[in-house]
Amino acid sequence: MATETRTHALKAKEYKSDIAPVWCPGCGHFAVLSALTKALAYLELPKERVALVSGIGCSSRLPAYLDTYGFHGLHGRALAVATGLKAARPELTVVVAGGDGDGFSIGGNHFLHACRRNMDLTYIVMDNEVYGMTKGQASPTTAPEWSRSKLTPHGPGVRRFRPAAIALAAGASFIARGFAGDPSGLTRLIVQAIEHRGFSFLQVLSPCQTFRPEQTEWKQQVHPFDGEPAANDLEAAARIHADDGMALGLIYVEPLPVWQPLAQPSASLAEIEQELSL
Amino acid sequence: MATETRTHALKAKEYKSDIAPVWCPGCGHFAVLSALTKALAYLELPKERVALVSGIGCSSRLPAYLDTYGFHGLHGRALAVATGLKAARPELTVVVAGGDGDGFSIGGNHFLHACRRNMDLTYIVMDNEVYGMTKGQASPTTAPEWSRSKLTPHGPGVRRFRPAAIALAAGASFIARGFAGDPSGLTRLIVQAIEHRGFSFLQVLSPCQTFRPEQTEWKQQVHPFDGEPAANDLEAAARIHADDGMALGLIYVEPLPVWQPLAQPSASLAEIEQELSL
Amino acid sequence: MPDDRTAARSALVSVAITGSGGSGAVTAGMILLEAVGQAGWYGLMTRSAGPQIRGGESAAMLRFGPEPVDCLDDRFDLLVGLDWRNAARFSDEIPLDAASLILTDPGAGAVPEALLREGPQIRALPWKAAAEAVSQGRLNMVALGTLGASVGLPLAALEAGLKRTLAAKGPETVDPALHCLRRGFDLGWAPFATTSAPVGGVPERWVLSGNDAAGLGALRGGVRFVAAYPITPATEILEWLAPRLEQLGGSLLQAEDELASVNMIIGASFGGVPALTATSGPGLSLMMEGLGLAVASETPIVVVDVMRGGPSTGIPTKPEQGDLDIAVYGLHGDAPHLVLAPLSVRDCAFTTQWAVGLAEHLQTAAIVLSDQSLGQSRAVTAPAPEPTAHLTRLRQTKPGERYLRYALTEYGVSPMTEPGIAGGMYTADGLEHTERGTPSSAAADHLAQLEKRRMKLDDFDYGDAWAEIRGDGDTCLLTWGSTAGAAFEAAERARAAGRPLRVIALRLLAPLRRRALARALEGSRRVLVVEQNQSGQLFHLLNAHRMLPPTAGRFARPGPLPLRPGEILGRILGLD
Amino acid sequence: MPDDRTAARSALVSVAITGSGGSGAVTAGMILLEAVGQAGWYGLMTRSAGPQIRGGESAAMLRFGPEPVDCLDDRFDLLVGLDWRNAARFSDEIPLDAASLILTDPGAGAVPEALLREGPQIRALPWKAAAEAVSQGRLNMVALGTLGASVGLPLAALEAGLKRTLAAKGPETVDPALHCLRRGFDLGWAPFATTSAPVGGVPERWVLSGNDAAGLGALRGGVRFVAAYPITPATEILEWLAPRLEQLGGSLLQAEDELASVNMIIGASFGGVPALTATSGPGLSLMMEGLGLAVASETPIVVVDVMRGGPSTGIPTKPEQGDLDIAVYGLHGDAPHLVLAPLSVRDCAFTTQWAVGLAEHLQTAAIVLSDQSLGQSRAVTAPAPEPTAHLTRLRQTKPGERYLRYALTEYGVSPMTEPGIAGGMYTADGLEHTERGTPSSAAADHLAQLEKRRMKLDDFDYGDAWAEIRGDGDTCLLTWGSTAGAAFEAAERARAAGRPLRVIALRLLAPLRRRALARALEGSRRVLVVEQNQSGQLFHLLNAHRMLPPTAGRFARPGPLPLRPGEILGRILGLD
Ligand SMILES: Cc1ncc(C[n+]2csc(CCOP(=O)(O)OP(=O)(O)O)c2C)c(N)n1
Ligand SMILES: Cc1ncc(C[n+]2csc(CCOP(=O)(O)OP(=O)(O)O)c2C)c(N)n1
Ligand code: SF4
Ligand code: SF4
Ligand SMILES: [Mg+2]
Ligand SMILES: [Mg+2]
Repeated sequence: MATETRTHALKAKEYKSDIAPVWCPGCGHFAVLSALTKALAYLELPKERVALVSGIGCSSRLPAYLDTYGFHGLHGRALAVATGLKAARPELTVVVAGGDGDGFSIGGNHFLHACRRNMDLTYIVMDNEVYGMTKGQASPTTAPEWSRSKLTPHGPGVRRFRPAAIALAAGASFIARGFAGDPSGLTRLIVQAIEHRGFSFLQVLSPCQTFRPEQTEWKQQVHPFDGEPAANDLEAAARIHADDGMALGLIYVEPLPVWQPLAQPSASLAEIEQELSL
Repeated sequence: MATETRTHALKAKEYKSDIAPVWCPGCGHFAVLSALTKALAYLELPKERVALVSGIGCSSRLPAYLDTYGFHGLHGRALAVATGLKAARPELTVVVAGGDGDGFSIGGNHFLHACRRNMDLTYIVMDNEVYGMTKGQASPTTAPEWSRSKLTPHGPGVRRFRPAAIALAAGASFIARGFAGDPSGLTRLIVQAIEHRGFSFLQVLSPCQTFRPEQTEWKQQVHPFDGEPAANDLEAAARIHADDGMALGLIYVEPLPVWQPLAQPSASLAEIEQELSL
Repeated sequence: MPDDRTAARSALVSVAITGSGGSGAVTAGMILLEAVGQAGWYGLMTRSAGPQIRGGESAAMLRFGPEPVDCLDDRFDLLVGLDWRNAARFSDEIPLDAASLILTDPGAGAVPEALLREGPQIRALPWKAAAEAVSQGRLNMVALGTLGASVGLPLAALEAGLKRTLAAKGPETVDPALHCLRRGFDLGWAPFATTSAPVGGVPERWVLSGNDAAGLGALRGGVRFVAAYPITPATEILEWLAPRLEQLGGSLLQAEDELASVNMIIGASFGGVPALTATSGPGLSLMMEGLGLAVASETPIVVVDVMRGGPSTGIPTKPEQGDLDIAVYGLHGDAPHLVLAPLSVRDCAFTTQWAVGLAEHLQTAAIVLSDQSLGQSRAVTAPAPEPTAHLTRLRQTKPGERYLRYALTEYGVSPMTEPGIAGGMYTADGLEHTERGTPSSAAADHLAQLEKRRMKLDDFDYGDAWAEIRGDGDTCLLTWGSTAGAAFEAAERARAAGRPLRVIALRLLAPLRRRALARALEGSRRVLVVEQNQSGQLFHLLNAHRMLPPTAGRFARPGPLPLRPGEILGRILGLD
Repeated sequence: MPDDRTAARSALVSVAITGSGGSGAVTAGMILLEAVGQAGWYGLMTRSAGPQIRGGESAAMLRFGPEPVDCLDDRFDLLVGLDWRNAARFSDEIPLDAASLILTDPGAGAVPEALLREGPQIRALPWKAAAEAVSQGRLNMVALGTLGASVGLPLAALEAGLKRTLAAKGPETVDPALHCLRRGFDLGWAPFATTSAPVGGVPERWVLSGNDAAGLGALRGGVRFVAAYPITPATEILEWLAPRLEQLGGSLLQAEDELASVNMIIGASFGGVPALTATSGPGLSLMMEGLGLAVASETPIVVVDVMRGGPSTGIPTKPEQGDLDIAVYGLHGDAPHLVLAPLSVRDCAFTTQWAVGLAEHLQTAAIVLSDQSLGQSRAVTAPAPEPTAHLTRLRQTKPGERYLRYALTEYGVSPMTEPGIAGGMYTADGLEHTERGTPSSAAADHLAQLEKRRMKLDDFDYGDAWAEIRGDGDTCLLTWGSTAGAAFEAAERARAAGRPLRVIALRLLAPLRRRALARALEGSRRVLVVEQNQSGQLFHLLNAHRMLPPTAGRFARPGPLPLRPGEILGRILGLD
């Protein structure tokens, strides 16, 4: 009988389920899974009060690998599921996870509106600049000249989607970038993101071994952000403008109004029915 | 027989169809229609080479009121229809028109990606900070405290969508703001937007007499943008940051790479079939 | 809901009020309907308008009297013309005949030809003058007074209706309106006052639209979270619910689009809170992927589709029963789910509540097919009844050692945990999965889960509410949703004319109840399937499952005009 | 496409190759298939893999010989195990019996129990040693050599197949592979070499997947614009088309989502350019609103749905015919359109081309229901035929004084202008409209336009291609899409066993051809509807239109396993 999971603080690996990931050997997503369990352990969150919501993609497979509640929904719609869940159950810790295709291509509209709404959700995008699960097409964050997908044989030819810039313009109140190759930095950012009250957006550079093997070079290219996190959007804009896309750390955090339903129990159903009566 | 429309330069009103708008008396959208016909006349565009594409909403009714080609499609999908049309027929002048609900709520994802793709389209959003056609709900540009919709009796409670900031972050290469109450300024902006090569985004403050009667005050609140249009995105960001939402004029224009299909006729169908053969 | 109506509908009166934008035709209609309720009668009001958002012509069409009213009549007794600008556009909707009477002020100009074709009488009344005699007086209120008197409504009922309707506008509006009303009343006489006041005091009456009623059904069913995107003609469900959900500790979230709204309610329901959204055809189309997810992940949700004219954007302000196909068949893969349709304005409450209960209990998606003619009509009715069975979610609050979210149980329903319950952790999935929820492409898992999802719906005992059945005889009308009102009345008329007739109005459209329907059809020699669409969607659905006798015929006619009892009666009489 | 096949399928061989990630099982299968083509034979190859994106086990399953092959057999003659890690998961997909032979290297470890149940023979071969003897040698190539010899393929054909398949990898790869191939060939003998080389030289053979073929059909039909969003198992259509569209002066645009892609092709088609998209179930669900717009605005578009296991995300890599319902009925309102299904890998070309022609000619939306088992299988076939009628858009290039875009013509199709044509300006609309295209909610306009859109599809003469009909007799199999191959073969076997059998495989699923089907069914006493889904979607569809005799039965079985001829034969034999 497992009706109480928490008589002692849990170890990180106790947040893992016993299901073996389908990920390719060397995939960056393993590190995200592991950092997430460490963050949950650090925060001493009871497993049953955490819900991981995702879309579809290699990255979106994550929820089943955790021994928390999870929802592996539709491609692009994770933020919507999470929004409904959080609105209905504000006391839960709701973490949303997915890929760059899931979040920035098909899910772009929900990303915009989730940033604006600024509900207390944590959104982790495992960005590998590619659609892994469908075998290697360009995503919005792919460089315009990357020509290894047969769908876009000359490269997508479109400027890259800038997740941090969009999140800022849309109204996110916490913006950070982590790297799968920096597990302790990543764990720290996830902790901060969960602790932040409001919509926390965390982009994680998470290499795709199979379709973007050149991303092993990211190890050499990442570097910490200069200076302190911005505390207002003007500063944040400047930081993001100077950003080469490889800087790691907390970019911006600001306490902004958080949307939450205004439940004001003030009537019974019978009273409501009475209004209909003449 | 009307196989040639252009033996002489057309007058603005010749671009109008004979269909009477369904708009309420005093609706701002009338001014947009009229400015658009003036811009087309000024540019001496043959009617048959112009296509107006829209979604659904009061504003989106516009195409039928012009005597050009038009497509009155689905709520939120105007940019997608226009993108396909322009990709297939690059020589046409394709103008997209719609409302703030159509473009920024349900159509938000296409807005993001159309900005990024930077195709040579002109996008006019008639922003009245409300859903007119469905009788007065909050749109993304509605102030958080506007509480006159029964759907959001305490106001939407969410920070306003900032169209110019999003367009900039997403990669639009032309951003401007006009006002229905300033017809000649608006005409000039439409001309510039159509002339610009790339994705031109033009937000038009277009009051809704019926559901936002207080917008008649906009006349007193608008004012020109200070200084020259920004020519790069850093400057543009600064202008937009300083913006009170009521400044009119061209905000930003920069020549950026325009996405267009790479048609390179180089084989016949028979040759392609030959590849399948052993 | 036993059938205790008499066959005589002659005590009902049909009136219409038309006028151009701002003339107040609809306001007059609303007050009249309230007055009908005050008098203890029943009534129904639908409205129609031109394409303009504001300032266009509009019409209020009412039918009322001492018996329940679930459809408009074939003709109108009275037409009140406040003015005649563009009123011709309503000529299809307001059929008049030689027994009809048009009331108007001569100053309003000539009555349009289109309305005069069948030779109605015209009676001129000095409304304009009467209104001008009152400071801030309005012609529509004078006309309303005359109209009220003509149909035999007590002045007190009219006054009470006026006060209730205009209360929010304050005495500056109410007082002159009352003056006008009385002046108009005094101009009246009572040619149609065949109706009589209820005996033994005024019984409890509700005034509500089908959209209000659907909202009530949602609340009664336990819905405490709604996410939605506005769309005509469903928006009023949301407007009605927003403040009331809050009063009950729930909430409504205006979503960025319908993809978001359907997925939001899935999230809320996963969180243990019964959840619903409302939309119309275009929005429903966008929700199909989400509905499939609810089915596969066994997350209860309800979508109320207030149908309008289709296809595509279609005719947003007019009714049509064109979404049965998409509701039943519009999910990819084999995705069994529930489809229900309310049979009247009042029944929107019952059916929506039942849908919530069934979706919760069977852990699946339910689609409720209301339509514009129910949703945007207002009715004066007796209080709405509730389903007898109290259906709720089968919850697992004390999961054992190894909780199996998708366990293969005897009836196919697996007890469900929710976040917060220790030991009940699982990942809901739209991928095919094992009993535990782990993705699987194994044939055995797929077959087992497909069968579970089919069985739990097919084998459930839905009781009697699957249909409303009235009458007997070897001729049978089979219908669904809003068309039921007109079908019932056609049958009453046929019976009154000595021709026994049975009506089966389906409330549950998926899964269809094979045995119950066969029983209900027993002994019927002629079956006619009646519905308001082009292709005969119910007719084909029933044939698909071989539930109709081979000789069954169909009477399918698209919108935008409502199906009227006389039209259906004509088909019945033509059956031999 | 006349039926010139012999009933004897005994000359066909079935082989499977399995191995864990990186072992090269699929590469060996691809080469084998090419070699089959080089030898002038026909062949089919399907593949299967575990859930991993990379590094998981995989299997190539082939069947080939001197006759056309449109389905896998019930059993396999040969199984080549490159290694056995996780190979047990394929035991359902690779049925073996006592007559089957497993070839393996003893070093690969023990053959999994699950594969040995029916007692196949095992033959040990020293592949590992042979591979190690070649510098850069690979075991899969050695095994391929042995396999090729065992089935009687000439070494030259194998070598040519290898060179064609590996050419892009350069001589560093090709040379050692050739060495290994020859060594393996020398280890072989010919237990299954019953097949013989074609007489009179090698005929023209194509090697292509169903997805390639669909791409070809699109190009042949005139498609010059494609917008799409990747999804398994449809992506290869797009990958095949992207470079080739460009070569023909057209283009492919990777859209941000499926809502965009369907609306983009609507835009392109409005611009006069035939346009198409490809997707699978979840994407199709998202396109339903766009499909309705194409229908209502009469803008030709084609959507190829490569079906996978459903519902919801389902089983993305496996076949199922579960999307017939959504394809036929999934649009809101009454929205008549076209639904077609290819009957074989090769037929993907014909059917897609026909769909494009019909959509263009009838100005509507066409959905083509391919599936994973067609799309991702590769076949060696004769060149694909084309539809006889050349169907194109009825264009109006010289519009008169007052052009009516939606004119009510005799056949319902109205000549269409396009931007650039002076005097032909109009606004396409998804709102109900007049002949001119102006929005209208008038009953007369709605009825006229609904009827026009119905009539132009229902009354069109579709010729003979609506179905493939083979055989005769009073028992009839009715099937559709990819299941046709197995049904045809089941019928051949039944006939060979002295039991005449008719097969009707439907290519056109909407609108159904009532009269032609009735003719084709004439004289059949027993009808069995065969399809690969849970609920019997075709069975219900045909019943819906009363096109089946009341005694017709169904054999509906979901995926993920393919329907096999023997399974169908069993049902036929059980019919009496
Ligand atoms: C509606 C819909 N469209 C397309 C797909 C196919 N699909 C599955 S995952 C995916 C992209 C995944 O890319 P990303 O989100 O970047 O995740 P990654 O696999 O790279 O981690 C796509 C296009 C789908 N499942 N559903
Ligand atoms: C899929 C879908 N959802 C909802 C609607 C209903 N709808 C029609 S117009 C509209 C909003 C219009 O607002 P906006 O775009 O700002 O235009 P305005 O009327 O204010 O000019 C909505 C929600 C629809 N037609 N289709
Ligand atoms: S394909 Fe790429 S993203 Fe997907 S599991 Fe493999 S390495 Fe990771
Ligand atoms: S409702 Fe508002 S936006 Fe619509 S036509 Fe009227 S004034 Fe214009
Ligand atoms: Mg990715
Ligand atoms: Mg608006």
